[in-house]
Amino acid sequence: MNPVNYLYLAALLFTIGATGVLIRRNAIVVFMCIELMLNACNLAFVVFSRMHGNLDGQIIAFFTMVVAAAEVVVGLAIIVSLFRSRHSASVDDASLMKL
Amino acid sequence: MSFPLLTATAVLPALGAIATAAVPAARRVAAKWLALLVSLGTLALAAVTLARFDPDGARYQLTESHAWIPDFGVRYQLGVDGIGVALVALTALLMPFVILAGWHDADPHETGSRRWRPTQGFFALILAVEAMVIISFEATDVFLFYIFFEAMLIPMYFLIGGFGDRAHEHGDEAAATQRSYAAVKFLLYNLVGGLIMLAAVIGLYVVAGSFSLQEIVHARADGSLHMATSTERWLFLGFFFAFAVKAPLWPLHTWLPNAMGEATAPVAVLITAVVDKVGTFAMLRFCLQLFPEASKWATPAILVLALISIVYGALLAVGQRDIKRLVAYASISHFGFIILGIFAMTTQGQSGATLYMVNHGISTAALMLVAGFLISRRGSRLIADYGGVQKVAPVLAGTFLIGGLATLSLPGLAPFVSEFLVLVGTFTRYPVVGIIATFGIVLAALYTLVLYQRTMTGPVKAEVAEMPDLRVRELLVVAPLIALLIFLGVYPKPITDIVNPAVKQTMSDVQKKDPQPEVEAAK
Amino acid sequence: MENLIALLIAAPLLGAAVLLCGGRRLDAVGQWIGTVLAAASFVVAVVLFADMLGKSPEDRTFTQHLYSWIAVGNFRADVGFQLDQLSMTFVLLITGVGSLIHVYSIGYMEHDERRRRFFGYLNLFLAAMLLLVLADNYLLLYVGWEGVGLASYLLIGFWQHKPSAATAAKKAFLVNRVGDMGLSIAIMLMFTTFGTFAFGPLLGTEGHPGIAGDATEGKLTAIGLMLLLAACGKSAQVPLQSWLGDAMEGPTPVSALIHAATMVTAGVYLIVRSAAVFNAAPDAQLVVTVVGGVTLLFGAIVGCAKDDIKKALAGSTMSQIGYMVLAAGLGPIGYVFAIMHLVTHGFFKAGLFLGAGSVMHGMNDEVDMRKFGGLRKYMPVTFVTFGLGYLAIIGFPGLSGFFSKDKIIEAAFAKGGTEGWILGGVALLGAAITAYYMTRVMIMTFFGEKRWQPDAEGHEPHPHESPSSMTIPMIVLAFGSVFAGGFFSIGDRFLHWLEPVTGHSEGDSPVSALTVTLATMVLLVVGAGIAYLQYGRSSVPVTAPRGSLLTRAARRDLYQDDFNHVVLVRGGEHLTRSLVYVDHTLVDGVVNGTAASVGGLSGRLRKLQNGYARSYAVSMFGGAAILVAATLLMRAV
Amino acid sequence: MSASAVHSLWTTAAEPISKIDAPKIEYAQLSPTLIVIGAAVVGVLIEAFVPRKSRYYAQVFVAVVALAAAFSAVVALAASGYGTTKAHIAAMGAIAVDGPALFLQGTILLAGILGVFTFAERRLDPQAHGNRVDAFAAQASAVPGSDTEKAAVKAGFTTTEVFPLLLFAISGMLVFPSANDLLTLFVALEVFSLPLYLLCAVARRKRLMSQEAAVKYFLLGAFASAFTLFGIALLYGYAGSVSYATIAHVVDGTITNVDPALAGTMGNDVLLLIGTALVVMGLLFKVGAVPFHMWTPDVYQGAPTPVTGFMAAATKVAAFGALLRLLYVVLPGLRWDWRPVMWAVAVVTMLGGAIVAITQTDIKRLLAYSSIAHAGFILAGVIATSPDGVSSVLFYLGAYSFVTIGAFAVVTLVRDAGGEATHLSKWAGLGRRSPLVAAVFAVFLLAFAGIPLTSGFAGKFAVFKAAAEGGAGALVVVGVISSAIAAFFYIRVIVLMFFSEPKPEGPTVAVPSPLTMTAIAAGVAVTLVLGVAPQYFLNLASQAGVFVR
Repeated sequence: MNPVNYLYLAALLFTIGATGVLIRRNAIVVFMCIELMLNACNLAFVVFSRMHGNLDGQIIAFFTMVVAAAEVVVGLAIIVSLFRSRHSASVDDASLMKL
Repeated sequence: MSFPLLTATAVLPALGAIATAAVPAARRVAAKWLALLVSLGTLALAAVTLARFDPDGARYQLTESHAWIPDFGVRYQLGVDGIGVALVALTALLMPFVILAGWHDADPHETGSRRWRPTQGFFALILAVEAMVIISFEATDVFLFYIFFEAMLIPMYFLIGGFGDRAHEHGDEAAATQRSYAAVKFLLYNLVGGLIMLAAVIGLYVVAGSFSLQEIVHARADGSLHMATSTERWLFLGFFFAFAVKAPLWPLHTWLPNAMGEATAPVAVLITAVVDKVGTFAMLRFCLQLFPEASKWATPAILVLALISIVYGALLAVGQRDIKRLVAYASISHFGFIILGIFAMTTQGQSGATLYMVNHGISTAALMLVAGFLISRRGSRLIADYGGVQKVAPVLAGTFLIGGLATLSLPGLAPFVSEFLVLVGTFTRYPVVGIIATFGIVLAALYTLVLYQRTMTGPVKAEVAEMPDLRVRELLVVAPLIALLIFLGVYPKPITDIVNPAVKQTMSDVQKKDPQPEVEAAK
Repeated sequence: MENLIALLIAAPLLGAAVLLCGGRRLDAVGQWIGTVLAAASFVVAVVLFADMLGKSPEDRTFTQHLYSWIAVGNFRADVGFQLDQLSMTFVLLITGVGSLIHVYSIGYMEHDERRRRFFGYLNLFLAAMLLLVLADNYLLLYVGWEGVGLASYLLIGFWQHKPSAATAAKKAFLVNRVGDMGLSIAIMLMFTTFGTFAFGPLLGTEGHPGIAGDATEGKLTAIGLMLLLAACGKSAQVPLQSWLGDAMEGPTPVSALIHAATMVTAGVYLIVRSAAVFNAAPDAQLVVTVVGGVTLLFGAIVGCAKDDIKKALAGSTMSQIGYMVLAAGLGPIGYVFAIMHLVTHGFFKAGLFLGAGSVMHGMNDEVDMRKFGGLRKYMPVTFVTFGLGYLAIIGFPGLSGFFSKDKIIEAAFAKGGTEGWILGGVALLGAAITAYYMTRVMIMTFFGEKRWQPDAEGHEPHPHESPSSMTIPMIVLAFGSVFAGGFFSIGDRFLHWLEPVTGHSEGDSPVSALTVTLATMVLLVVGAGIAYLQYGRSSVPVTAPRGSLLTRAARRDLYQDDFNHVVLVRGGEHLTRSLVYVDHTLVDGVVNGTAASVGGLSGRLRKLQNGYARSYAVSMFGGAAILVAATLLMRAV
Repeated sequence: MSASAVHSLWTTAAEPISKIDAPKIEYAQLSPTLIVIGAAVVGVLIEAFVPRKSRYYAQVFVAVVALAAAFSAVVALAASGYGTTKAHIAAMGAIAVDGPALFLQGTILLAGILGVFTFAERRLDPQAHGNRVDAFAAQASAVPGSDTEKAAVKAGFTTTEVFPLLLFAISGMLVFPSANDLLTLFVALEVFSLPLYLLCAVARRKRLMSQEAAVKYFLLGAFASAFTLFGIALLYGYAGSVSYATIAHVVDGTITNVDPALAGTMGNDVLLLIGTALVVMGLLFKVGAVPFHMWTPDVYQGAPTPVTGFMAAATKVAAFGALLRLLYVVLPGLRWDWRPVMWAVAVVTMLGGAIVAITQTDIKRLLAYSSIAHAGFILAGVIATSPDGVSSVLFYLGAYSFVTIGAFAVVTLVRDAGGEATHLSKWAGLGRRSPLVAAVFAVFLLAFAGIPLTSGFAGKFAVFKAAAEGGAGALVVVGVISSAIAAFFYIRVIVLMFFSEPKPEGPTVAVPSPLTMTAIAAGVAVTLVLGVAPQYFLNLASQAGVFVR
């Protein structure tokens, strides 16, 4: 079948992730949505790598995973500390600073 | 290479400013004297410059030129023509009087921190302004001019906002807010003008590839640099806008009354007698020389605005209740005359305008400083608070009257010569405009005499009954100015001789000739 | 010899400088310095006069060039003097009468602590007035012109603590400024038309006609009218006459010198001096005569109704100058007589004012004639001198006024045509009215029973003759009033003296000189008679009766002042007030408005920053979408 | 797709194994980055092994030495001509060593040094239980207000980890503008972003705000980087490679697309354009351009002020460097597509930043918005697409970063009971209380406002000139208008400091240690020098104005 369809899938996933970021309140979920977007990117890389017939894309995918992992570490740290001090992981509660 | 006289004239006050600012808090009197000496030194240098200047010599003299910012095509390029040198002299001349008049204006009135040194700041700022004004009169590089044209706003801004009349200094919060409003208004107005000019300056560079006034003028003259009509007009407008704000020309004038009203008298003099002159000077030097065609194109509109300024300013002066604001509006009217003279594009008009800048500087200084002395005695700027002063302080009243008569340009006093030249110059080319402008002299008489009558004559008001007459320091300020007014009124030749050649040059730049007398034309 | 001319001006100028800058230490001797310097100037004048008489009529024009004043392009104004017969006449009048009045003032101002300044101003006036008549070009004349204006401003308002005085002074200056506008425009016109405004080239000198005639008549008419406007301002002619009455707020010597003898006649000088221009602009001349005629009657009528002795005299001054202007408007027929009447008027009007001053001096500065009466017993010298002045002004045969005024009336008829008849008639009528109001003044002041009563503080005024320092000048002037006219007219001395400058031509009068004289006599008697019946026979009420409509109008200067007040003053106030409003709300409002709107926009945009991370994300997402769309669009188009 | 093709894919994957040779890395030329990374690692080790008392000193020492060394390395490279003649691609095409890279690295390192100084400042906060403390939480992990925290404070703990974090961030920033392929770009992006997220979270006072700032910054940052990554994917799909050179070649057609089939199926320009847009968006997020700016005010306000200062200066430098390289090296062929878009962005950024700033009441937020406006000005220079444009942007970045660090350093000095007094109302009459500090801050504000004789004016003039010469005259006009608007709020602060009466309960000005003093002094010095005699640095910038590709 035509690999282009995988691209459509990737795009779809990316959009889903983005939408999730926009609509979900819970910081963790938001964060997961971002991870979803990253993975959509990975899919795209792999598909393109497949199309171009070179390995760069696949290698990049690995890099992405590593980066994503790092983000998880940092991100969770921050979110957890916020959760502990506020007893809520809602991104909307964190709105001391505005205007 | 010879001694860089022009640089020295600007650098001396600059250094003086730094030195004055550095004087420790306790020694504020020393700071005053230091400032005074520096200003006198500058005056001496300016005098030398004037002496060295040869009216029949090259157009720009005592020139200096050094590379500064090649990447921007900017050179440190100085040089004075007759107009420039006259105004440099004026600036240097007025400063000692300004400083002397403001001797006590900045004595600290409330306890700030140990390091709070208003007096030092006041005089340092004045000297800084002097330095910047002088260099902008000397700059023959557009960028260099622009730099200081803009930079001088900052010290002025602090002078206006930071130091008010002693009258209001008793913790009067309202006055403080008014003052900072005036200061901000001053700065924003001029900053906007300056920034629009910045766009034009950049545009000029893009078109001309150089900032050197002479280069551009020559290039335009020999046709090697061609400007599209529309481009030239846009650039002209960009420049003119900034100068019109500074000048100030109706309807961009509203900052002046606030600024002059709130500032102390010496600072007000600084604004109207010195800083604003940069605007009119720049019209003459930059607008006309860089964009002759556009200048001619814009002339009708500008003449109308100038006329409005003359009449409108005078009428508003009549309607003022506040002495300083009255003088401010009078100045607006006078700047109308200056601009009229510049854009009448006749020898008489432009020489008259230049002369006008000098004379207006002196006469306003005289009137405003005396007014300042008056205000400092009574602690009010309202005309209504005075009356019968001449009975208790005849000398003060007398000097005030002479200042006023100069303002209404009474023949025999300096301003008459310039005003009449401007009128004649305008009349020869635009009779109707000339006649309308002539109404200005009636209105001038009106606001001056009304002011004098309400403040100085009539029964003595109780509040002024104890008013002391002018002190020695104050006489030292006023007397020389008055002497100068009379001298230049009777014998303006020294200045006209210097100015005329420069004006002839400008006239040839814009390719305009004086109209012939009809009788000869008929022959 | 020529070099003495500058000295004429220098002397009083020095006096002014010394007295005004000298400070209190000169208070004691101030009056002497002033008087001596004025007299010195007079002496110089006499010397020059003698020298001039020694020369033949053709080369009686002295010139002295000091230095080049303003030189820009082809605009050249020099400081130089031209002393010819015309100027000489004025110089003698000014310095002579001036000196006398200095002497008079010594007595009159004796008790004023600001006396030093008063004499300073007087000297300043002399200097300016002399500059006015000696200048050899119009711009320098302008300096003198405004100079006398300044002096008169200072002197009218000399008692500044009186608001009325201050106001009067301001008014005088302002009205004059309007006239000055005319003068400056005239000068500009001359410059654009001829390229010069110096008397020599423009008006020509003996033998060399000037270029004045070369221009189109339209231009010359314009110049003429502008000069007339100037003259109206300075000489208190309709419509700029309103200031003269108020000017009487000044000390009486001032009224005598400035507002009777010299300054107010400057307008006549200007017109006669510019003869070359007017001769070539008949329309302008016509206007001049009309103005003269109107003012003549106007002043006379006003003079009839005033109870303030000085104001009455002021009205008469106005009307007498009306005569001169009228004469000057007649052209070569009238110039000489205008000047002649000017000189004789200088004598008797100055005399009359000094007399009035003397009366006031004796009456605690009372000016209301209704509170005088029967003073002839108390101050005989004043009575006699005043009386002589009176006879002179009404044109009693043989006295100065008789000669000079008759000539003018004749000349008016000689103008010929209907104009001639009208002008002549007006002049005659004027003579009658003059006789009326002067008789009125005379009777109310010196005859009848005494009507004065205690003033506010209850001081009973006890009239007394003034000191000799005051009476002597009055006597001298009286002599002038009596003999000057005869001396001038016998053998047309004055005519021959002035003719080289002004030129002269005999018009063809439809009526003989004799008829005119007789007519004048008759009208004179009628006028005086009516006055006698009104005030001599019946007693004068101390408080003025309501009077007829005309009387009331005349009391209020024929409502001309009220007109000015309503139209100019009130209108001006409204204009300025509304403009102040405009400036604040409109011009400034636009600026503040822009600032405010930017601020408001800021406030609204600020709300977008609501602190919710997700809404930030939305903006990012939207931004990304737009970015992508735009990029694609760029390619599409 | 045919089976053989699939097969070929596998086999080609196998064959080159024998041919793989060890990558050739020019360590010398990468030394600046390597030194900093190394130091960062050392820093981590210090945290692990050095006793708590002496950690602070060790960390500061290491950081300063490393950054200084790295800077001298940069200078050495530049001196030996890597900026101009010897400029080339290093590390197998991953890193470009050329003028812009070195110039920006130098700037970042200097900013880093000053940053370290402000980080290390321990005189401002009152001593806690006899221990000098800095701007960072005693124990970031402890819940605010909890006993743990109190204990930590009592024990005099300090978060010395900030130094290695800072170094990591710097190392990422060093790579970012010199990255020569999209992958390196992305990695560098994350490498300098993640530490910054953490640094934002560790304020000693107002910890809730600090944490909130961190969360916002983190989520939005990650969100943005996801977009970037997707863009990279698309570009890769378009060009079949992530190396700038290759993409550029494909864009201008010297290499035809590797897979015509792909082009056939989806019209590869679409890939290119969307990809470009997304990558650019990621970078615009980092520079804080409208409409990707909304994180800026909150994060600037919440983060510990030293961090804010460093972030505001260095991040902008790095991000603009990357943006320049991307647009000038990769996409010059696409100029006509991205220029109009950038125009729009620049305009809204300049105006938006300036306008919203007017009504701010918190000095840090004010500076945040001003930084947005400045991003707009710099974009004007970017759009010039000419060597002048590059050098003007470089100069502007250099000038701007010092002013920013200096300004925020001053902000740290003005304090009251609750720590830094950042609300504008508290700054009233500062000029009366401590004229010197007020004057210094006024200088910075004037520089921000672009008043002549300050570096701000020189920079502004440079970029506007470049823009005008690049035919963006209209942009210049918008620029001056927004400068005028911006001037208003800078002036407002000056008015507040000098012309309004001091409040009795107003804040005090803490006397800082030489560290902060150095930072401020450096800021002032650079501001004035670049204002009066900018020529030398302009030369530097214009020499450094050429990218290698």
